[in-house]
Amino acid sequence: MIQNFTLFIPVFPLLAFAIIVLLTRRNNRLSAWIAIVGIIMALVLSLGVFLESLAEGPELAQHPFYAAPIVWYPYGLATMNFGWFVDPIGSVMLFMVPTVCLMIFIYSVAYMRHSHVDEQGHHIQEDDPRYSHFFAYISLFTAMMLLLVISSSLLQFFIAWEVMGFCSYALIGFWSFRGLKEHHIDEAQVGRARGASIKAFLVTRVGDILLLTGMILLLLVTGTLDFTQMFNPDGLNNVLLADSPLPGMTWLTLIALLIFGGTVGKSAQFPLHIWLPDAMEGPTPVSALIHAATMVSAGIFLIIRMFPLFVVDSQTGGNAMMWVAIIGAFTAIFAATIGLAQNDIKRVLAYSTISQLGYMLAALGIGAFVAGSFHLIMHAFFKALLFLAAGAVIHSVGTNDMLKMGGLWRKMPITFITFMIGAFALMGIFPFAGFWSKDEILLEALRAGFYGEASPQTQTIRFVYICLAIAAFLTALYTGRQIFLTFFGKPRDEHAYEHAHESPITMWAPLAVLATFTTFLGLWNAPFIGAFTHYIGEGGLMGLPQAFEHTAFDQLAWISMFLSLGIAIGGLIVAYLIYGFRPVAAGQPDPFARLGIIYKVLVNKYWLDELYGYKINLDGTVQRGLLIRFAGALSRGSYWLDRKVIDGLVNLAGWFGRILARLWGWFDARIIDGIVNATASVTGEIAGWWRTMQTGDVQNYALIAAAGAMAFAIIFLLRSFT
Amino acid sequence: MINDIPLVYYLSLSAALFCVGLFGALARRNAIAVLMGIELMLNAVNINFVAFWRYGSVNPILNQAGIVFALFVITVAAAEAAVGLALVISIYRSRDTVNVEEIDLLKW
Amino acid sequence: MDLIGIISQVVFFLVAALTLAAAFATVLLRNVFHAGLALVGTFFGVAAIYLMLEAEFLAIVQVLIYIGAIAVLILFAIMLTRSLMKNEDSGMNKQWAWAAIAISTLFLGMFIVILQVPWLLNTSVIGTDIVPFLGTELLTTYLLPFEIVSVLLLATLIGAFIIARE
Amino acid sequence: MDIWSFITNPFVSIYQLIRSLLTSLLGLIGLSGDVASVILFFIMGGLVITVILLVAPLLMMYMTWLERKVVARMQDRVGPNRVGAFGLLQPIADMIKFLTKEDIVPQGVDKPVHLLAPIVVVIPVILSFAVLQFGVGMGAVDLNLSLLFLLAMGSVATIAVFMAGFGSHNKFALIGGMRAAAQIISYEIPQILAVAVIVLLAGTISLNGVIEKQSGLFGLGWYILYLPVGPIAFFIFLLAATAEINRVPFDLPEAESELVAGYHTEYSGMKFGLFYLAEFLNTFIISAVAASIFFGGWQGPFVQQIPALGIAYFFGKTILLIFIQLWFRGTLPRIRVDQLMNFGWKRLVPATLALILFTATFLWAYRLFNQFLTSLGG
Repeated sequence: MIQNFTLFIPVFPLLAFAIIVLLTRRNNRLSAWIAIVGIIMALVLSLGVFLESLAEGPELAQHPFYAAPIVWYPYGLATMNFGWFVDPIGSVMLFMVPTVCLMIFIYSVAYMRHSHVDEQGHHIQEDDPRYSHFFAYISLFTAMMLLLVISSSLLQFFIAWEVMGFCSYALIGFWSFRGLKEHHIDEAQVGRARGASIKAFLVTRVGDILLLTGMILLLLVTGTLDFTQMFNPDGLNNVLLADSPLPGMTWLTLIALLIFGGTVGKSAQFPLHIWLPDAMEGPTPVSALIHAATMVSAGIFLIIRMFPLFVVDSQTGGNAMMWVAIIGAFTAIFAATIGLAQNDIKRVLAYSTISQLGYMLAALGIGAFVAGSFHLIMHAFFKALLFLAAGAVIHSVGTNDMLKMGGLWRKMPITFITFMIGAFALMGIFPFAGFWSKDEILLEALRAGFYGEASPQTQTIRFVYICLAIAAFLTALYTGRQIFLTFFGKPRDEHAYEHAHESPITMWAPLAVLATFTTFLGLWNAPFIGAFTHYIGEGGLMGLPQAFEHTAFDQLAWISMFLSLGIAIGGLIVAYLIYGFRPVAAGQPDPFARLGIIYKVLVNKYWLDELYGYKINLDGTVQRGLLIRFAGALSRGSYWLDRKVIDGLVNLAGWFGRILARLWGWFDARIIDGIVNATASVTGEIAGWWRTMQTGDVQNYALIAAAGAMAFAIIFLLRSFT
Repeated sequence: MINDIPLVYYLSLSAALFCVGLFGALARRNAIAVLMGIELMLNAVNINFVAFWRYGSVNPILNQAGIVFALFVITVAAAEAAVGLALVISIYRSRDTVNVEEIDLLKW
Repeated sequence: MDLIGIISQVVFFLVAALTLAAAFATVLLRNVFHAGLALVGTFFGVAAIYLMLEAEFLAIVQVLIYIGAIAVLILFAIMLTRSLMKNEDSGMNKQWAWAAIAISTLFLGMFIVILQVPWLLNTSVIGTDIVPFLGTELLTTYLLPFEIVSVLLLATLIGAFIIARE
Repeated sequence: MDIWSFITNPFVSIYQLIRSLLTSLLGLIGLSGDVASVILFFIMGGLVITVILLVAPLLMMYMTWLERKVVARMQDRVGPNRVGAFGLLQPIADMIKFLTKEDIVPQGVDKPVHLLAPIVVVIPVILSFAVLQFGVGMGAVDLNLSLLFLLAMGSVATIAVFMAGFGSHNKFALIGGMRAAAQIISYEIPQILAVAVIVLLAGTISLNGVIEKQSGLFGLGWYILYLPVGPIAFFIFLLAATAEINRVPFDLPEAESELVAGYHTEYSGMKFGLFYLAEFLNTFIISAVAASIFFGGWQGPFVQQIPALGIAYFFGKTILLIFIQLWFRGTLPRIRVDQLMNFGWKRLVPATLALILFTATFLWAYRLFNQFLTSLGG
């Protein structure tokens, strides 16, 4: 029966947001507590729903917890309703999102206290000046993510999606306030934060407009946005198969691609990935919350939610899924290459996030629904762990630059161990979470591309597999580089090293919890257990009754497992050879730089920012990309044309009109007015004569009225007598 | 009783009363007398309402619209008398007359 | 026609004649105070007509409000404007003859209409106390007019007070 | 018709006896049907009217005696004691005096109005007697609107006061008449509203209905005992009614010290006697009405068994209330005109309105509560 309270899950964080903003803004501790209590209550309720749906088992996929009791507004014959829709993957999201969020909230309590040295040389712990705001924002953010997970219709989904977009904007630019100068955040950082938040907002907007277009088309074609009505294979999908205005494309393909456009923006896929690395300007918990665990997951979750559309599309000859796979695979390898050349500890993680999201999309694109979903969940845990651990490092060292770190494992062992667990999971080392999920994706691609029946998609899937394999190697490589640069070798910046210390318990306890999850949760879908596959895959999806195939634990699985483990360890060994065997000394350039032009390309991220985005420089200035500058020039040209040529024509017309009006004015004053005045004076004469009728005597008027009645009486009499 | 007196009697009486009242309203010189004529007219109308209620409605018990109307007319007549007489007294105080023919400020 | 019928008709004609006579007196009497008293007589006659129409409640309300309140008000006003009444030469204004002509034609027209229209009649016996039904109807079907009339009365009270205050 | 009912309910029994006698008599001379019933109606009606016309002056005469005696006692005097025992024949002597006095019509009066006024003042009073319930089944007419009728008759008296005041062409009379009119109109409102409270409680406008509703508590379920509404309504009714009939302390229209005798200054002889009659009968009527609607009228213990007791109860209560009014007269000073108007419009009217609101709300809540209890039970 807990499912009937599903709609209350987002209410608690939302309430926390409202209370903090309206009432307790001035009390930092209380605000933090309210936010944490809100997320705990949401977590309890979510876990109830999760357990209840676990009890339902795979049947839940065809008969999800669904109700849309709140009528928002009617349109046509239908109504737009608010409600909930919980199917197996949704319930797992309900488990993942509040758990990770709770960890991040607890972590933030200490993280948002900055330590700095004042003039007297004392270490001072001080709350961030907008400490309460921070908790309000992340509460709203969490509420919206939960609302998105339980949405019963695409419109509700979109509302939550957009509010999340706003929250990410507010949180990325959290430090973009002038007043923060006295709190030892330099001007460059303020400028960078401001630029990054605007950039994130604008770039994701591109994807959101595509999604909105897709939604509108979907509503136009099918007449509904409600998931239960949409995933009715007999009715709506047939409508969707009609030809769209674009040649050679059905409505289904068009809409699926537009929706995928929303995912590209939100989940930072090529070519709209450019916002995510810059978004690292926000506080680290924000990075963990938004850019690893939840918001970018929302993009993947959108594809998962709309997956029936994609599958039906691919079954009827459309190629939307192929594009998903290609974009995903390309992004996976592309982001991984950039990640190799980054020196900012958080940016490396950001590119790894992009790369891993590409993994998920590639998996979904080749039809490996369960593997993709599983990787989504696992990735959320270990990427949150990595971000939080990196945040702990930054918090204690006071810089983001890996080249200024080194040998930190002695100073902060707990952080080191948890970071290692996360890194191993990311690389895909046995037995951590990432190993199981990544291996499964590779296995599915391998099986479908090289051992399955030949199909039009086979070439694509082979390309995907090769990309993903290379990306796996690169992932191990840059993660290894990160570990060696950060934790091993000799300290390259003695001052920072001296300053470094282990984090307080409120910061490392969440790390420990997440590390535990990262270590053991992968077993959930280990090939010899397969509980996750059973729960998610066996029931299929609503509207797609056929089960997703259970990956057989056969010879090929062993081969793939060793292959992927080999690739990962290979990448790690290469990283050791470059960075671990002979540690980088202070002031020495990155050995990778010897590759010359390739390194330059990677450091500059293929100059994509300069091409069509915004480049945010270290000093906080923002540099517009080529395409944008071109567009600016174009609009300036149009402006000139408008002012000089068109306005000139208009002015000419106006001058001509003025001359004409003067003529008319004379005509009006002399002739027309003359006629009017003549009429008026004649009327005045007549009226002066007639006005004697106005006796001012009420009874006289009444008598005339009575005479009128009398006249009627006479008419009536005459009529009745004749 | 009802059987023995036709509706036409009441209607004729009402018409006569109305005309007498109208004459009073049109021909009297005293403003108060004019008001009295108006009251007569209202009474005539009320007789019509009640007569039609009694003779005209299918179920005089459940459908008492005629009586209700007459009640409202009486109420409005009371209001009208109060305001009208207040006006007359006010005019009398300011102009020292209640002769309608002398109250003609609206004259051309 | 039976005895009760004859008596009813006689009573009706008596009441009607008295009512009309009082009405004429109201309109024609030169002394306004006498006219006012004749008006009271007319009101009584109308109340009797209501009784004959089996509208007892209305008859009593007629007495209570028309005689007890409106007629008293009129007499009051006559008293307050008394001094000029004494040397009034004629009660009628200049247009009285025209009015008489118009009105008699009007009456003739109405009378012919009354006689010509084939009225649908329902002379069923009521035989029950209708006041409870009236009360129910006033506060259900006619609730809105009832409230509006109440507001009207309040407005009148205030308005009359303000007009006559100086 | 047995002897027991004849003893316990004598007047009604006599009425029925006469009626049946007449019916059989008419049957004997061969009349039947409509003609017989019409004749019977007229004869019985005439009989009842005669009785009322006889009873009313008698009541008035002995009320004058009572007043003189009571006020004399209050003023430490003896009162009439020469004509008959305790002066009991004094009223008869007074009546003879009135009847034999010269009928003066002063010069310059508006003659028809002057002559009609005393008649008009008496008619509504006598009419009011028609609906009073003197005992069990002892009312001339059991009108279903009798309370309203009584109020309407009370308001007609104003016209007569006007006629008297205006027809006399006398300044005192005119001022008295205007005062009376203003006073009656003002105090009519709280009076009607106070009665409306009882109508709300009883759910009927019939006087007999109101009396029968008070049969609870062994014949003592009087509305005055309905706390707190009953006593307040009674108090307001008594004040307003006293003002309505121009009695002390509200006797401004005939204030001897200011206006000689108010609107009946110019009257003498039997015409004055009629004004006097109307005033005393009005006192009786409002006392009777108050007794009926607040003190249960003829209700009392054992009335069901012995209906004749009802008459005693009714007159007992009425005379008690009359005594209260005489007590007012003996003890209270007259109030000023502005005080009178202020008190009426600014105190009594709002108070009664509030009372009605309270009563209606309470009844509504009570009904809801009853429904709630019923729904619990069923």
